[in-house]
Amino acid sequence: MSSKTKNNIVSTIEPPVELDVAAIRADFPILDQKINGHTLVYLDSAASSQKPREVINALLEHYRHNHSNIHRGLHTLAERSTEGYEKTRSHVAQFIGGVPTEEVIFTSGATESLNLLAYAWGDLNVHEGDEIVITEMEHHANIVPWFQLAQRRKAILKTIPITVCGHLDLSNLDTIITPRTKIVALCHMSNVLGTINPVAEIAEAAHKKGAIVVVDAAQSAPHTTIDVRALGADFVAFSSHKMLGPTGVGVLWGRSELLEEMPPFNTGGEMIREVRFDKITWNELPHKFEAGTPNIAGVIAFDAALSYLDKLGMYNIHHHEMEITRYAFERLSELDGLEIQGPQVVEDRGGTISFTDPVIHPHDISTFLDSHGIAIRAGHHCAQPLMRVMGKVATARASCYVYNDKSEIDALVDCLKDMRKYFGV
Amino acid sequence: MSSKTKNNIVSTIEPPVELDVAAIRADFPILDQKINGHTLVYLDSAASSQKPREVINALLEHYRHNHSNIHRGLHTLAERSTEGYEKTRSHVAQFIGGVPTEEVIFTSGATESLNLLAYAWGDLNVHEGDEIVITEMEHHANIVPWFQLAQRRKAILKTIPITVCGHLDLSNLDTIITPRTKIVALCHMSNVLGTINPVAEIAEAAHKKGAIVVVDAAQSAPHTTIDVRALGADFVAFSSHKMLGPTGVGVLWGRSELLEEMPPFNTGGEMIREVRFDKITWNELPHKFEAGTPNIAGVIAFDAALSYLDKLGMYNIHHHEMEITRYAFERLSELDGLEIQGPQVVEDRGGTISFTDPVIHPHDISTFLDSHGIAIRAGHHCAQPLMRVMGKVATARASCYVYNDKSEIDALVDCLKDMRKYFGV
Amino acid sequence: MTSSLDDMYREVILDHYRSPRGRKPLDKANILSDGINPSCGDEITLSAQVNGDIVEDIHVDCKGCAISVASGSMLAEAVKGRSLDEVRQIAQAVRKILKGEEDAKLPEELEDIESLRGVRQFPVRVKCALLAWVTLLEGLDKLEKSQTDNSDTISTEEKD
Amino acid sequence: MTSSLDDMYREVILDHYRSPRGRKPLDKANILSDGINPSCGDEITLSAQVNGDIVEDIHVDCKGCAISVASGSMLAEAVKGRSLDEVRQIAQAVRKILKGEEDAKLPEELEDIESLRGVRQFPVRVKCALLAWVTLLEGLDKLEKSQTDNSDTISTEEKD
Ligand SMILES: Cc1ncc(COP(=O)(O)O)c(C=O)c1O
Ligand SMILES: Cc1ncc(COP(=O)(O)O)c(C=O)c1O
Repeated sequence: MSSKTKNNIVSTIEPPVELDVAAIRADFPILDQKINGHTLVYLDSAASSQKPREVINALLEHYRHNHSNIHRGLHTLAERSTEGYEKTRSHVAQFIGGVPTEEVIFTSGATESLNLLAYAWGDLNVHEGDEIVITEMEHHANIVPWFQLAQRRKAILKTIPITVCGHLDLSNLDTIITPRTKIVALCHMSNVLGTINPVAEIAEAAHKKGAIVVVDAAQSAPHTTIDVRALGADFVAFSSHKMLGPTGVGVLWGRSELLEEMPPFNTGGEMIREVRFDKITWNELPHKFEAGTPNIAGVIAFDAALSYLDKLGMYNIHHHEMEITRYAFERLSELDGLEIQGPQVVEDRGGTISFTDPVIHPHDISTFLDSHGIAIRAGHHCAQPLMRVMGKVATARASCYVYNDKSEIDALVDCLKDMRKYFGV
Repeated sequence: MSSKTKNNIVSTIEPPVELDVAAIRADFPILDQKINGHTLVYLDSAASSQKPREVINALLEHYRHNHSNIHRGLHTLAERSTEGYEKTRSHVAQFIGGVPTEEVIFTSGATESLNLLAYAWGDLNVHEGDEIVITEMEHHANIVPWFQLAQRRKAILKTIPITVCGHLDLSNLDTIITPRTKIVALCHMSNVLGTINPVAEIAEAAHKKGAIVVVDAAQSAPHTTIDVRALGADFVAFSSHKMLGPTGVGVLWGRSELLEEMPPFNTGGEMIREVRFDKITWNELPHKFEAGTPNIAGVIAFDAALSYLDKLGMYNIHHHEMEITRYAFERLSELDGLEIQGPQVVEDRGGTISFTDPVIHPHDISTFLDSHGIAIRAGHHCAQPLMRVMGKVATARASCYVYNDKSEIDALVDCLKDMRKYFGV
Repeated sequence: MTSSLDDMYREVILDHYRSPRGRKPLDKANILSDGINPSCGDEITLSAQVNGDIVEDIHVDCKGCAISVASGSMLAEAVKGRSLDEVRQIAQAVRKILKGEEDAKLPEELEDIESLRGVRQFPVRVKCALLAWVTLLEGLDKLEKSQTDNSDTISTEEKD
Repeated sequence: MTSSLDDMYREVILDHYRSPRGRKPLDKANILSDGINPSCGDEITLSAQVNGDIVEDIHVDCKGCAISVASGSMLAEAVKGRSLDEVRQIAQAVRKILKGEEDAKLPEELEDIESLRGVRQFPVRVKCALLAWVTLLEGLDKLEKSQTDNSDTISTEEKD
């Protein structure tokens, strides 16, 4: 915990502590296996990360000793489960910069967080002719809910374009964000380009025009220090499964003033104060937005994931990934014609590297690599509009995390060379 | 699997096989512990069930060997995860009576399933002046989404009343369900009264008037054989965590004709076919309704829960619980003035027993029992309107499952007797 | 019998529970406040007759568990005859006690109420113990608001 | 090199991939069908010139992986010069082969296409192999519909 606090405050002056990758790898049981006869090289963490023993054990511990439904129960197991669940909430509140606990809402994932917003804040506040601004580099999760909202409310969906280097082009921001803009929704880090966006700068521009700022932190929360207030965000969404935690758990953080005025989204048990057939009143924050039995075990185990990240230190993690990215850039340049998307300067980006071969299709790259134990992703990465802007049908994407090291980049590059021989193109 | 099929077909003529509770208990690690110095007696399965080793191990196995994001991946781990996830879908399809696989939609729980319906089917089909019929014995999850829908669409929410014995009063069904009725939503089994409702009969009446039938099977799916077609349902919702599976997983089953015509609910990755900034097309069923990264591990482990239930046989489980309920009724009658809610005939109900003491409040009952290791629930059980109809503020609720036996009913009754002495009332 | 159970259900609490004070309905009331505990269904109706600055009589009707009934009963006993300021201070002190703030102080003659401290070991039950006091504080706020509200003094009596 | 990789990327598939057939655009076409594989972004545009009952020429433009390109190339080679009925039968047989139905039969001279069987070991890639054939079947359906549709014969050529 202390390392986290330290990083938040003095991150830019203290030198990073190097991650002990060998020790970390020993905490991830899944990495110790052969795939198609080769040691697994997992370079697909941007899609979903692996889980350390601590997280798996927390799930186990919950189901072996403590499981019960939460909040409503007066018995020991219910108290243990409730306490564990609420402990994670406090931890998340601290992890994202020290916000009030009741501003942290658990969802089933970043996608649901963004949908909740589009329905509950959007339908209340967006009217005919209003504008919603997103960017060209968004994941479908941060496009489709806004597209649908725009359709429902007869609003206009606008986009901030990107430059050829894969940065947001802010030169016309003033004409894109206007007094009619109600929402500016953008990713903190692109899941294709790796770009880290200047959220605070854009937030300032948005707030000047009276818009709220929704930050999709699905790719940044796992890899960098997040301080939601410093980002200037009004709402932030992210997923547990990309940051060492279990699947089926997400977070929506929002400023309580905004959350208070919003109607609930999903409704049912837990989120009510009183139900009559003619009148229903809502529970207080955060429960108003958590209808029904949540992913109790998942939320409880998410705490262990956050502790693991705290222990390593987000600043150190980011630095580690910059180092690997730098090395990957160097080694990938040995492959003639291989094209890397997104910023070429590692300081501007995370460790997610999309690339294309001039001839070999990303699917074939992925299948070939997999036959050598190397897991990467290939396709449109749920960012079809970005693909179209980039003029690509698909890309191959290698993404690294705390358990990856440079030797795995070597394995990747060597295998790509073999691949070219294999396909003879 | 074979036992399941057998039970579905010849359940009413073959005698049930008695459950070997001692062997079953050995499969549930959580039961082997002391609470406040006493062996845990878990009688709160209606809130959430415990998990057998097989389910816990499936989670473990997934995270230790197979985890990856699904559907989009071309590598070995992605294939394993996808295969596991889709295997559960097929299993669910079979478990609920053999429906087409694409009619099974995974959600985060019964609550989300019902919300999905209220938004996606409801907003499309319910118009001003239309009627939505629910019953007086619904859980908030099957009230509030319909209440909200009625508000949004200026529709009318009507209720089927209950009799003093805790059955639905169908005497005026003809005037309650009218040609203006669009939706009849009801629970298959009440989470307070234990009542098993004559869903097929009501469904027939509803269909005659052109309404669709939504069945909340959250309490029945864990305890009885479910054949969604035989129930006459158009949609059915239930939760994994109440039927030996992990938290954060639910099912919505729907007839494909209806699902096809519905717009999606949550939107984002996976559920699209093509995304352009000016036009979006949806993926096919069931993916249209599964936006974003789902609870992969949870869904995969849910398969193990279904297998465990298959192995025991739903018919045998129901019979086991009837036996325990019969015994509980007998023993609880030793307590003067103790009032049991719901049907007194065990054939009409499941093993969920709500009761009140003439003097001691359910909270005090629960706290006292807990101090003796006995976990029951106390409160309104997310059914405040039913409480009001029953004239109760709260009830104590003991609910049994496959791992409970009669000796635990003895423990309960003995402890209730001690309680009366303790409070001296 | 575990000791923590006896910690919560102390003899004085059980005594208040078995014979709650303040159960006589009032003819007139100028504080009227309802409280519910949505998570468990406890309901309380609290009415008080204030004369000048003094709470002359109070009626507490609580449908709830031993803890909420006893807490309401202690409240009835504690506030009768006290000034509005004193009452507010006491209610705030009880709230602090139940939230675990050690420095909260009560008048000596109200040491019965101290016995509610045992409830803190049962986090879910803290709400039960709080209900009466929070409802009282809301009633006091309403009274104050209606008194400072120049436009139209709301007579809470009429609500009956 | 694992054997299953070579199972999928058989020499004949790599050959079609390296030099795909049917890449020459047509001047006229009365079948025009687009297909995409949303899960991975493969895109195909297929146009064919049908004269009477015979597919005289076909153009397959596929942006995709080795499997979808090879599959499209095999398709181009296989259907040219055949009757609409034959073409439909072949496309349906390929679909069956890719779905693992053992009894699906292809004309002997089309045994190249049999090499696609290896793709079945890679479930996610089956869609890639299917894309061209499904797009073709859709095109055939459209053509048939426009022909049986008495009201107004849609000339798919005009779509260009
Ligand atoms: C009858 C009934 N319906 C719906 C629900 C809601 O289920 P969940 O909380 O798992 O979404 C419950 C469980 O509490 C229930 O008992
Ligand atoms: C940038 C970005 N936003 C949103 C999401 C959606 O996250 P999830 O699928 O966990 O809901 C993802 C993950 O795929 C992502 O990379």
